[in-house]
Amino acid sequence: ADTIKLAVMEPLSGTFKDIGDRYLEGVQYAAEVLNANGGINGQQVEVIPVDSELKPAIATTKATKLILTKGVKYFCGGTGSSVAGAMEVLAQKHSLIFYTYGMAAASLTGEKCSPNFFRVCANTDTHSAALATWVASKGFKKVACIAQDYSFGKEATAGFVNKLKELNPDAEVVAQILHPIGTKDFAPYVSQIINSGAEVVFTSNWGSDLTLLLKQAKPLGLKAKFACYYLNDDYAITAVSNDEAVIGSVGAEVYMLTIPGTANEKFIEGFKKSKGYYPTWLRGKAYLATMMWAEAVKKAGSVDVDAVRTAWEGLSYDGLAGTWTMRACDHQVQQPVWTAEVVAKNPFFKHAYVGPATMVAPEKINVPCEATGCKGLAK
Amino acid sequence: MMSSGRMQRYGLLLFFGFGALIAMPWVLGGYTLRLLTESIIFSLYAVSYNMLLGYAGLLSFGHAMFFGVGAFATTVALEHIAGLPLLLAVTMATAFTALVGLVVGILLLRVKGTPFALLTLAFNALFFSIGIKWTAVTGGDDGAIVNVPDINIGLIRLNLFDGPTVYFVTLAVVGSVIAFCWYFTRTAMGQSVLLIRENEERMRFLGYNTHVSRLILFVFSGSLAGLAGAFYAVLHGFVSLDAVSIAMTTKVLLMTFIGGIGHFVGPVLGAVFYTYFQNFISELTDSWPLIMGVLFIAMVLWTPGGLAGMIQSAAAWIAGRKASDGAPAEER
Amino acid sequence: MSEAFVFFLHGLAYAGLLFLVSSGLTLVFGMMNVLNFAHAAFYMLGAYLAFSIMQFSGSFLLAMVISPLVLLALGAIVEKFLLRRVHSGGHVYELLLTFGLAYVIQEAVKFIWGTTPQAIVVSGLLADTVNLFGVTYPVYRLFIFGLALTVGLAMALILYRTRVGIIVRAAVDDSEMVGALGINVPFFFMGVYAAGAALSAFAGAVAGPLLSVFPGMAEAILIDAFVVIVVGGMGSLGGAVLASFIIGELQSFGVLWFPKFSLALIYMLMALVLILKPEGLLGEKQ
Amino acid sequence: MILDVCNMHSYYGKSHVLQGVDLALASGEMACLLGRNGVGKSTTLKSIMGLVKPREGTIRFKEGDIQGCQPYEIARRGLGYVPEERRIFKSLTVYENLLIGVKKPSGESSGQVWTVERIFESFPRLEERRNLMGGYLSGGEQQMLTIARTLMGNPELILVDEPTEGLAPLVAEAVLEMLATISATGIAILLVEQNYKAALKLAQGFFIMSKGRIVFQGDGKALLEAEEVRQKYLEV
Amino acid sequence: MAILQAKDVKKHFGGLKVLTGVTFSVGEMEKLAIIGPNGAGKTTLFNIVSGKFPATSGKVEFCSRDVSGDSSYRRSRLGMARSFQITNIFQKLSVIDNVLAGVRSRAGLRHHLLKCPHKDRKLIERSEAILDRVGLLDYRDTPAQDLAYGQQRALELGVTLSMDPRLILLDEPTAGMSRQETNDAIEMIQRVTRDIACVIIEHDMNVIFSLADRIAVLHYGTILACDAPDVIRSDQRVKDAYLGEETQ
Ligand SMILES: Nc1ncnc2c1ncn2[C@@H]1O[C@H](COP(=O)(O)OP(=O)(O)OP(=O)(O)O)[C@@H](O)[C@H]1O
Ligand SMILES: Nc1ncnc2c1ncn2[C@@H]1O[C@H](COP(=O)(O)OP(=O)(O)OP(=O)(O)O)[C@@H](O)[C@H]1O
Ligand SMILES: CC(C)C[C@H](N)C(=O)O
Ligand SMILES: [Mg+2]
Ligand SMILES: [Mg+2]
Repeated sequence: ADTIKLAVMEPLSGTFKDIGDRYLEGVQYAAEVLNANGGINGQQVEVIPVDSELKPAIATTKATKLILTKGVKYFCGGTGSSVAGAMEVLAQKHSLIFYTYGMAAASLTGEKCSPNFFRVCANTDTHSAALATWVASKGFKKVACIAQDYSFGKEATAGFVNKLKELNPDAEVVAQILHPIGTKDFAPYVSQIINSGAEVVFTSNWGSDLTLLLKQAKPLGLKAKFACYYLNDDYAITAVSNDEAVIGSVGAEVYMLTIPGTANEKFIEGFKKSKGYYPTWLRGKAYLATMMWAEAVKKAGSVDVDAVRTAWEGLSYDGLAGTWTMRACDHQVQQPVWTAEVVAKNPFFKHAYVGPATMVAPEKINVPCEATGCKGLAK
Repeated sequence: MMSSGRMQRYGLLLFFGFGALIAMPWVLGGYTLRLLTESIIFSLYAVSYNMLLGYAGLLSFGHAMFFGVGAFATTVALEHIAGLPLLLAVTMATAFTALVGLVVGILLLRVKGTPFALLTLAFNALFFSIGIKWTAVTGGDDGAIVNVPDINIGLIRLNLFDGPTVYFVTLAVVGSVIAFCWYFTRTAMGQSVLLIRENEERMRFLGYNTHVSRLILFVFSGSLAGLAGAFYAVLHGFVSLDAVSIAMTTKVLLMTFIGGIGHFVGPVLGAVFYTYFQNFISELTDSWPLIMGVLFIAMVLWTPGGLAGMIQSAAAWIAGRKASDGAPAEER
Repeated sequence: MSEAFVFFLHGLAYAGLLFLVSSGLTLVFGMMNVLNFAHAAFYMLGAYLAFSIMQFSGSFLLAMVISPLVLLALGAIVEKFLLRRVHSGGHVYELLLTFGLAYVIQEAVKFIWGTTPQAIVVSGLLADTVNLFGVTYPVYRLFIFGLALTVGLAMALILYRTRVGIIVRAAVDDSEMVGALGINVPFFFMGVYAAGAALSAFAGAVAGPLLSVFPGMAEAILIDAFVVIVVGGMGSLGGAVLASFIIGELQSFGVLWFPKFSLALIYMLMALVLILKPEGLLGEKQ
Repeated sequence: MILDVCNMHSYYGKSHVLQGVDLALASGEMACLLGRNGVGKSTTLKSIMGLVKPREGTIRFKEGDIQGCQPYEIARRGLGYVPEERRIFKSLTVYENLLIGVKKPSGESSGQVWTVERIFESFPRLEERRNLMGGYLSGGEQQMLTIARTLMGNPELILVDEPTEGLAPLVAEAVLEMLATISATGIAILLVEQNYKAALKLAQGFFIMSKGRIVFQGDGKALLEAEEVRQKYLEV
Repeated sequence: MAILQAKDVKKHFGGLKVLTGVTFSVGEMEKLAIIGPNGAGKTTLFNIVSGKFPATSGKVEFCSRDVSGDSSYRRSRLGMARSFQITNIFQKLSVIDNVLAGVRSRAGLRHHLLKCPHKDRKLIERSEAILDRVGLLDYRDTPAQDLAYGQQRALELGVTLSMDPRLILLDEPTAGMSRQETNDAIEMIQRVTRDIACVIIEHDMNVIFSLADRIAVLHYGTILACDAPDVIRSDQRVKDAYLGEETQ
């Protein structure tokens, strides 16, 4: 039988190559596992890496080529909301499915929701809500927020602030800072946070904006802990290269190495054996999302896009990070988000890394479908 | 002056070239046709860039600001004005870009040479950061979907989602604008620009207001880039900040240069070559920018005339004589 | 009061970094009239080399010295075998060449070191803090400022107290004539370009511990360096000093006073300078 | 002989401009090279200086072969060049233009070393313009500066190309006198001049060029006597 | 009736007072020569008259119209043309294209977006007529940079004439020419300026005395004397300041 082609749209060259590579590795491992077990409905999965260059026009051009020449119907990607936006247009036009395991902008399943688009990861609302839950549970009173000055950063901050107000009305947001993407010197911002007297700092920063913030804050005398979107990442922690600057801070994500359970242990072992490194951060996310997609295809019993869409809607998948359920009304998966503090000693790395993960249940962080702004998915 | 025999040869060439372009949708596959459509759009973009670089001697590192403005203006116009015909939206976007070009030109043309190059780069960065912040227009980092309406000509409705249709519309509109650009280089205005590059002081003493000439050219070139941007938005049905990024400027620079500055057809060749070649090598290796970079450096070092220059000298070699085209516009 | 002082210090440190980064660019532009687009790539290469040397030897001092020396050699090679060949074609070709070079170096760096961000970790005194008029401040930031001061002074001495400066400026006007006066012009140009590359690498090595070392670092700094030389006046050393200071402080106090516009402030400054004095604060009229 | 040129051939692209120039100059001598426009006088000077590379012939300076050397090497051996177009550095001040020229005397120093002070003594006009950009100087001022700049290098032989072109009569006279004074300090000069009458008063040796060859060679007296040669190659 | 009048023109460069008050006038069809030592400010005066840069104070009137504030392109449209001390032509263009640039400016075809000057017979014919006048018609399609120096100077004059001016300003038109070439140049200038006014800067007395109706001597920033050639030749002040004794 024919193979099922799955195109992975990631930046495989350029500055964000590292992120793209990691996502791709996760998807590739998923295909490996699936194929080793006889494929999906007897069909092998063929992963086609596509270098999106993080440019929508390039991504869609290449995708068009795959659609027109190879008949590819399934696409996934995790980096760059703009790529997702462009892919949505394409998905409509050619009737195909695009799922993401990394693009977090809430609007993608909100105002911009589309029948051909599935999000199999947390969005800015749920991700922020998980961190807000942690902050509220620790009883912090003074909270500062710092984020990149673009839609993602703003959405993340708004989500966090709203959830925190709800969970702990006593908590006060003493500083709410937006800084340009690619800021090099965080000193003035750090001083502002220090002046505000915050006990904890929320940040949705990623890339160099995360590492530089953490790295520069400590020597300037900031004692507060950070509650971060992406600190569960060995990549960020090695870039900071200062364990003291990260220990005690917390990260949140839908998959972590430290999620308890034998399923996860087995997965980590298998992955390590196959690839030679751990399925940290992005790899695990992409793996799980792809496994869930495979479940949907299995359930549909065919590779027909409409059948898979219908099968996926409402599907539950119990991977290794809790139960994930695909909500039919907006195609946003309902899943737990895990939080974990960074600790010095861990079984994985010599440097500091996240400790035991705590689950924040889906019910606690979900945004009801009516509140997302999604006007329905009728084709 | 062209001899009539030569005229005829050119005419024949044009005729067959045009015929070939018309036949393309039946020859090429859907994807290659799409690449061709994109090449045509980028040809205009590169031709407009060459107006600045090749003709006026202005090296700009900020051409993407016009390209982006054109693209986003089209998007905004289509989104906010209900029932706006597509070509009207494109025209409005082009006009708007011209306006932006006027303001930017007044500011930037106060300096020349390298400072000008540098400032255009800084302005490009400025436009980009405005783009990030002005989410209402650009959709910020997420980009914006373009609601491309059908074109109504009497009884016929043209749906631009269809590959051949968008190809023909692009060919008709963008192609004729490119043709107009060619004519422009021979008009009084086009020639004045060329002379100003040669010797500006003398031109002033010959009664030319050189500042105005340069400004007109800058605005003209900018609005053409805007038009290219508008079609780019239409073709993709989606615009992101990419359209105003410095990478987009880099792209036009590479295209124009690889094709050959100073030759009218150079940028067109460059745009077509770049589009297909990049498509080809990016499939072979992830380090394709390395190859592009090395190719580019090699071109700068050994064949500064670009592809057009290479073809020209090859033709001259075959003809066994030096090509000597009477038109001053073609020399560098 | 002490708040303003802290922000002033932040501004100084950043100004120091900006100056270090733009010094090589200013040198090459001021002397050779070549806008060196490869500048930021050299900066990045310098940082990566420093990182590797640190890993190998553990000495930051060594990294700060050797990395610029390597780039000195590389700069000389680039000038001698590439840039010189396109010189006769005019500035457009020089710009294009350095531009292509930047592209290639950028890719080569990714090829060699990968794309994972790396950190240069300093220890001892440099990693410490000091008490300055009642404010506890990281030594490293002051160190950067000190280095910038030193580099600035050294450049001023060489350019204004020796004949080097005028020789190279004259060579930009008419290099053949300078040759006829008994000066080995190609050697001078090579030296200037190499020195520019070395300065960039030095900036990269020094920036390493404060910022991280990653493939995007070149792009991130390029525009800043360009804004500095536009505002200061292209090729003017004094202009670069002044512009670095103004921009550094503006960045810092901008965050304090106009948090909404901190990025726009820089561009507004640039636009203002352009309108009032297109040649830059201390630039010479064209 | 301080300078000995033998059978020098130079080309611009395909055009064969110098067709075997022979020319010799004794130490401390001032000689004048005459001829109509375009016969190759400037090209001769440029070829000696290495600015144009002769394809054939030998050029010896102070008994050393300088044929094929780079201009800067030739200059360092003690040759100075004052170009016809003056080639002042426009963006440098007068003072800086002089500094560029500074060079240690080659070989055994003949007499006094030229310093900025000494230059300003000889050219007070330049002192007045000391801090003005070279590009703003009037034609005459530029001419003075270009000679002064060459002197700063303490050359043993100067090649001077039409120094009086564009100068007011009085100044032209002054410049030529200036050259005579310089020559008196023991510096050899090879002067290209249109106005042979003026040159007659100064120079010891004369060469007349035509179509890339030296067609006459002799002292002032011989030139005055060679009526026919003058008629044919110099006068209207 | 004066076509050009300068009234008390002053020019200071920073502290340097180059022109301290220059007043002169040029009549219709008159040939005025300006002489003076190097650095006297002759070229500066030309620059002010032609509008390259403004005077510090004073007034320039052209055709009874105050043009002090006008830029150079406006003045040239009014009929004032200048040549340059250093040859200033379009080196890479053909000889005819050099002249055509001025001819079409005169015809108002400067920024026209539709008309092609290369196709306009009338303009081409007019350009050819000018080339004929300066003796370059045979070199019609030669690139300017391939011309001999003397021919380039002739082309410089041709370009100046292409605007069909009423007044031309010539800055050292014979500098660097041999006696023979100079004589040819004088003859040509005489021919082409027969019915227009002309101001000429020269150091070559031979040229001055063959061309000028009147001579103005510029010295230390003012006009020292302005009179007929014979008067100037015998003026002791002029001899001391400029000519020396060597006048032919
Ligand atoms: N750079 C050049 N390229 C091509 N030909 C040149 C170049 N320079 C000079 N020539 C030609 O070479 C010949 C000799 O020129 P050269 O300048 O040596 O003459 P000259 O005797 O100095 O004349 P003049 O008295 O006008 O200065 C001339 O015919 C001239 O046109
Ligand atoms: N832009 C300027 N800034 C300062 N000084 C200047 C400027 N332009 C000219 N000068 C000075 O003004 C004086 C007059 O210069 P100008 O060129 O008018 O002289 P000129 O009479 O044409 O001399 P020549 O006969 O040598 O060409 C000179 O001393 C010159 O140094
Ligand atoms: C890789 C991620 C950190 C990127 C981020 N989620 C975005 O949407 O752009
Ligand atoms: Mg000569
Ligand atoms: Mg003058």
